[in-house]
Amino acid sequence: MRLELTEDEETVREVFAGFFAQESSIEVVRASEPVGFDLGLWTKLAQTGAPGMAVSEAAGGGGATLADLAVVATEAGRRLAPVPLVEHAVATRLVAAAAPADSSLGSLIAGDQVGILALAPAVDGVARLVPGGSAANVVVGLDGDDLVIVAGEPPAGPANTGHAALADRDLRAEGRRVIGGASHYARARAEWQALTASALVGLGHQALDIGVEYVMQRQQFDVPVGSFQAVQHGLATASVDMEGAEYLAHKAVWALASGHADADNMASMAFLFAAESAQAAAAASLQYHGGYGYSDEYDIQLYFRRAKSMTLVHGDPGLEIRSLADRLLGPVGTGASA
Amino acid sequence: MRLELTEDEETVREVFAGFFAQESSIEVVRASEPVGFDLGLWTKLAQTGAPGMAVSEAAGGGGATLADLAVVATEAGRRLAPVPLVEHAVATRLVAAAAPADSSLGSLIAGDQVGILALAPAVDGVARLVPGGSAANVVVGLDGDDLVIVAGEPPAGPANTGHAALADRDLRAEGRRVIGGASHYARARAEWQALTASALVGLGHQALDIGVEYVMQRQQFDVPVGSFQAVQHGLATASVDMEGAEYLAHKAVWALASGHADADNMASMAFLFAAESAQAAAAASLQYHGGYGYSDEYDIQLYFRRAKSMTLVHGDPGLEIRSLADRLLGPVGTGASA
Amino acid sequence: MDFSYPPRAEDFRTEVRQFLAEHVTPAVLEEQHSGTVHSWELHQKMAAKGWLNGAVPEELGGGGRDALEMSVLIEELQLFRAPIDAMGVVIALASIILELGNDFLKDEVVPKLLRGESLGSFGYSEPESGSDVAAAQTKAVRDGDEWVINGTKMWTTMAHEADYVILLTRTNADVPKHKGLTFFIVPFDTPGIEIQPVWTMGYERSNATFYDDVRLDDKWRLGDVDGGWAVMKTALKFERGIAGGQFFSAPLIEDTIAHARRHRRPDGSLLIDDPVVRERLVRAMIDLEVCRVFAQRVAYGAAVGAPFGVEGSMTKLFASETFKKHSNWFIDILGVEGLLRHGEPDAPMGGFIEESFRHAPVTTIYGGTSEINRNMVAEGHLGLPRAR
Amino acid sequence: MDFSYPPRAEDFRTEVRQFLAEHVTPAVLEEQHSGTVHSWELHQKMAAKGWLNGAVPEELGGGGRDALEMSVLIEELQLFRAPIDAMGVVIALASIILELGNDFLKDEVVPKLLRGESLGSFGYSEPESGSDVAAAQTKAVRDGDEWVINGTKMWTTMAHEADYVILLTRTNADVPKHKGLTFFIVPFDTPGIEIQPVWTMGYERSNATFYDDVRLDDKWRLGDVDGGWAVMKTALKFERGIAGGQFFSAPLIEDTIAHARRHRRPDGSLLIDDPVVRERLVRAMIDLEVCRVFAQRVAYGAAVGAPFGVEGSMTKLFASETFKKHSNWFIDILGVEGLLRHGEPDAPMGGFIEESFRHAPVTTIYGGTSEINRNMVAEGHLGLPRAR
Repeated sequence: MRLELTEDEETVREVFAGFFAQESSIEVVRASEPVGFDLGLWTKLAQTGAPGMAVSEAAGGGGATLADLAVVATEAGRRLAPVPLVEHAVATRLVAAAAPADSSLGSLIAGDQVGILALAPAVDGVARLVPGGSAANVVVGLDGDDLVIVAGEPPAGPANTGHAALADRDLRAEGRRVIGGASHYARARAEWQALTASALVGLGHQALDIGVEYVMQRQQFDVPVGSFQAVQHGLATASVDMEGAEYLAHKAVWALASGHADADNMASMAFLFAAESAQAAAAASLQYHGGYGYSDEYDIQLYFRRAKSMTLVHGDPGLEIRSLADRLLGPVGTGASA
Repeated sequence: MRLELTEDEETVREVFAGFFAQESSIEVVRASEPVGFDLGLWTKLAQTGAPGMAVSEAAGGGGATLADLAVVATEAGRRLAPVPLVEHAVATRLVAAAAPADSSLGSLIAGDQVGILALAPAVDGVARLVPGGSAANVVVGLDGDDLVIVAGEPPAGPANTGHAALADRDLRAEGRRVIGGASHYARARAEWQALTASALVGLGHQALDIGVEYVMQRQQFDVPVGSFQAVQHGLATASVDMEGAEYLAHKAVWALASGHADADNMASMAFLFAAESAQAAAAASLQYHGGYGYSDEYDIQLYFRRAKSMTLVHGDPGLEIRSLADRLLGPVGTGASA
Repeated sequence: MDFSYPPRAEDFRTEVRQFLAEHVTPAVLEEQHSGTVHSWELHQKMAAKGWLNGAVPEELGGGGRDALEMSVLIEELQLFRAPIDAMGVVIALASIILELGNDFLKDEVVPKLLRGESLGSFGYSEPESGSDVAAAQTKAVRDGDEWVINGTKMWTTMAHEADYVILLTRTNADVPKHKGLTFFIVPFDTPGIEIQPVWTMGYERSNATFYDDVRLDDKWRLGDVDGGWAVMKTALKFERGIAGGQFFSAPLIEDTIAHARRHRRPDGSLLIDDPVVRERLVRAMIDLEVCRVFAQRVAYGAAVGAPFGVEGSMTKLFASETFKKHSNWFIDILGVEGLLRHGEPDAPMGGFIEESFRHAPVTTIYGGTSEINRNMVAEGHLGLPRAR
Repeated sequence: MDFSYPPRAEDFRTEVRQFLAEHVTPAVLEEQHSGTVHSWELHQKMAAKGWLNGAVPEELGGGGRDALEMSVLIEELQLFRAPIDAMGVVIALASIILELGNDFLKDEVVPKLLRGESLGSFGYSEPESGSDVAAAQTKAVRDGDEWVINGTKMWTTMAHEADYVILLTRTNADVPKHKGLTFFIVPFDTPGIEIQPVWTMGYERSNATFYDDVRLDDKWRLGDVDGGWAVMKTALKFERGIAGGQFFSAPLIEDTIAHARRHRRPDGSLLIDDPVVRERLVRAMIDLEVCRVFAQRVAYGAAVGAPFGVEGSMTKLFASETFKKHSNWFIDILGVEGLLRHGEPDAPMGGFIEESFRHAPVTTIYGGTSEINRNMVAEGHLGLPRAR
């Protein structure tokens, strides 16, 4: 048991905390709107090795662990980095595992191409509103029983709540290769959930930090807003949830990395809990900003919007709860026999 | 439009506020445990005319309105009166409407017998855990398509959360009469919901009054507990909900009395909202009592327990929400055509 | 109790509905997406109907629509998704001036407002004072018959379309803060005023307004010198009758149901048949019913001249908090398509639910935050001591 | 991070499970319904296994079970629904004495506690001081080598079965309240002590204890005169390792699922197939998973000797608040039968869910209310100023 970062992870954290603070400043984040993708940031990130860091060295990757990657995802989430890092890393690991000989792998590992994972199976060959879809050249997704990979120029995506780089992607485009089946896909999806939970943990913590800083500096009735107990309790409640979300995300990553039998459920739980907690943290922090929280000028609204879009790219959370219920309780209609 | 009590209603309110404060003191309430029924209190209540007050004068009743009755129910709820007043009044109105010639009507109106309504249809002729079941001589309920009335000695009931006078009742006992059908029953059930909402309004308001009094008197950290903003906001939130519950209950009573097309839904809504709000009010008030709230010696725990039992005698609120959804949205499977 | 509306109000409701069905056109609705939540066309048509004038109490020279009728108007406007904020400010401003203003202000300002020619703007908040409104620092200094005003106001929404702002200023810094305030009605065309847009998460435009040696004749003063706090109380009283927002959830629920009846889940089932979705819809419909009785109670209180209490705080608190909750529930139900904004062809219900999600957070902030309203309920309704 | 337990802890878990499966008999469970949440039989068997002694840190002379093993023990006890409170007090009390006590207390009291012969009781709260524990007024006045104690303590749970109480007294009224406190270990058989039962909504018995000219030799003093606040901090540190309650929701969820698999709704459908019920079960299972990582983190922090922070407050706050929420959800799902109490033949799952509903409210109060814990998180974790 070890419930703290290893020295190596701590080093990764420091490096990428610095990287994203510098390169994904709030000005960069704002400048990326409404597209939700900053190619310059991506290029710099590729230079750090992050896109392929969690692919084995044997396959040409950085040989880092999933936990290292989660640490990077958290720092990216903290700075709302307008790059589909989690999607890319998960897709790249998937290709490395399912089709190590695929021609795309090298450029994905290097970050020369942006790859993403379609989170829902395609309908009539089209994957709908894929996160990173308006940024990626390579898409991995499920079309029927086939796990396929396709390449192509990213289309422009629709305007949306959190300026996410969403777009529909055609999984039957020319050059498509079948690289595996549903089991690889399920694993990649679970990794996406756990890593997105990590990113939401970064987002939620930062939203609270922003809120705490604001309420300490803002004076009303001749005292800091942060000295009002109602404000304190609202922030405290949110921060306890974020703390739980953080450790649950770590546990999901550990479960996936160590082959825990329950890892997929853990990833689902971590995602659902982090999503709700980060949204609530951002909403509380926004509320305690008063009117300024609602103004474009202040940053907290960016966190509020992205918390929602990072959640909804996965679909209605109610459907994930339903799916989790089937796994934890058995499908409907099997109750009496279970 | 008139959103205040009439002078007559105000008089009724004052009279019964006084009556229950006097006759259903907290000592009386406690002494009625665990049976949940005080025959002495019932006898005194019968002398006021309350049991038959809302039956027309033509039928031998007091000729009061449903709104008058609701006012009385609120005052009874405020003092946790251990008598099945709402159940009796609803059952008596039902008999008067469906079978004015029934031999039981006179004694029900006079309160010489205690009558109740089984809230769920009987299964194999038995109505399960009927509120007032361990107190009543007369039970009205639905057995198949038949609305039936039976008389009999009340059995002892099971020990339960809120010391409610619950018991199973046999609707096929000797002497049973069929007095109507499902439509009479539905109306009576809606009246029960609206009047129980009124009773829960009294309960919730009093729970808050008890809480406010406690936190003003109780000092911690050299100030009244009630001067802490977190406590203030918890009580304020609960009191806003109670205020809404109060007017929604009034509206449901008005809708039933005035034959509003939506009256049944209104009664269901009023019941659900009052139940949740009263439970939350009692829970908040208990919490701000600290350890004393949990001790038998203080009264707030009585309110906490009874708020739950007044709700659950109607069954899982989730089922009522489901039924309301069918009425408001159309049954499942009819969505596309509606 | 009797929750029915008097025949006059019901007749008025019918009239309003007919009018709105005709005049709240797709173009009027589309116009809101500019960020300026106002339609001059609709506003002037309503003025022509006498409805702005109607909102002003008869004894103040208004058209004598009572509070119930006005609540009907506000309710129907919200159900039709028409803009209401600018109209609300006009009515409040006219009423305040008619009750407390001098003859000059009554003659000069009120007719323009009520004829639908001019809009107003609230100048209470400042960069450093929001909830603590009495801490206003915008200075007004007397200079003969004139006042010289310097300072900055925040959240002067509609200023860029309006002719007047009702300005809270500090005229005495040597007394407790509530006792050194004075109000002015300031025409925006007075030299020295600058208006800068403040854009918001809801894509609505508000403004910051800057006052740099703005010189104003004393006739523009509203109420006594240093008597601003009394004016503020009157202002709050008039907001009671016309405050909107109680029915924000109504069109949201309506749209969600309409979408759920048509939209199928990946497994082919209709959204409306999902029991979890149904539960949330029912809970929202109950909350809306509570908003309805709260709003009706406020209107009734105003109609019978009941003393001004905390009903307005309760109504606003409940309606805005539940609206925020509902908007969060319902955008989730839409899944990833819920993120799509107005203008995107696949946006469910034209993006209205998504817009509600972005708009809802401000409703628990503006016009008194939920925290301030809970303070008011704790003090004014429960009799608890002032927390600070 | 690595969430796996070391082999020693896993082996211990296996041993504990085997033991509990054998010894947490129906009779032991039934015994709790007396209101005294304790089983002497089970307690002494655990003492015989060396587990009480094991909980005491090795450097203090204990059996050297580490914090992870103790957390495993506490977790398993809760999953088996065994009583844990009295055991927790014994371990905390022994540890405090071993760290701060004199030789007399170490020799006289600790062995009896750890052999399972004696129980202890916390004497912190008073009628007028609960959350504000430093406001204790029970007076201890020096008289030669003795102290004379007068006052009243509340919530001295287990006092009627215990031999000792750790008593917080005021020895100096002329200094700030935190600086005039002194602790004593008081044997309950000292003349002048009266114990009165305090019954609760959960049907658990607590006690009020009254101290009337209780004379005590100075050797019973724990820590310095007027140094009570430092002792209190040590006491809190030892509660960190053994505090229970993190898994209250586990048996509740287990029972609800078991009931839902068997129980049919009036329409014939199984409760477990109701999507709304399923959603709540899943949400509760997620919350429980969060409780698990919180608890594990507290145990890990204790095991590696991390500085004592607010993790304990967070864990307790989250676990108790979610337990209260879950118990309210799940009693509702049972419908009217959910009201039936233990002992009634038709009570679902022997009435356990109903009991949880009545018990849950105290868990957000005792051992630091949710309000106090939110204060601690706001100050200690977020760095916000003291609200008062």
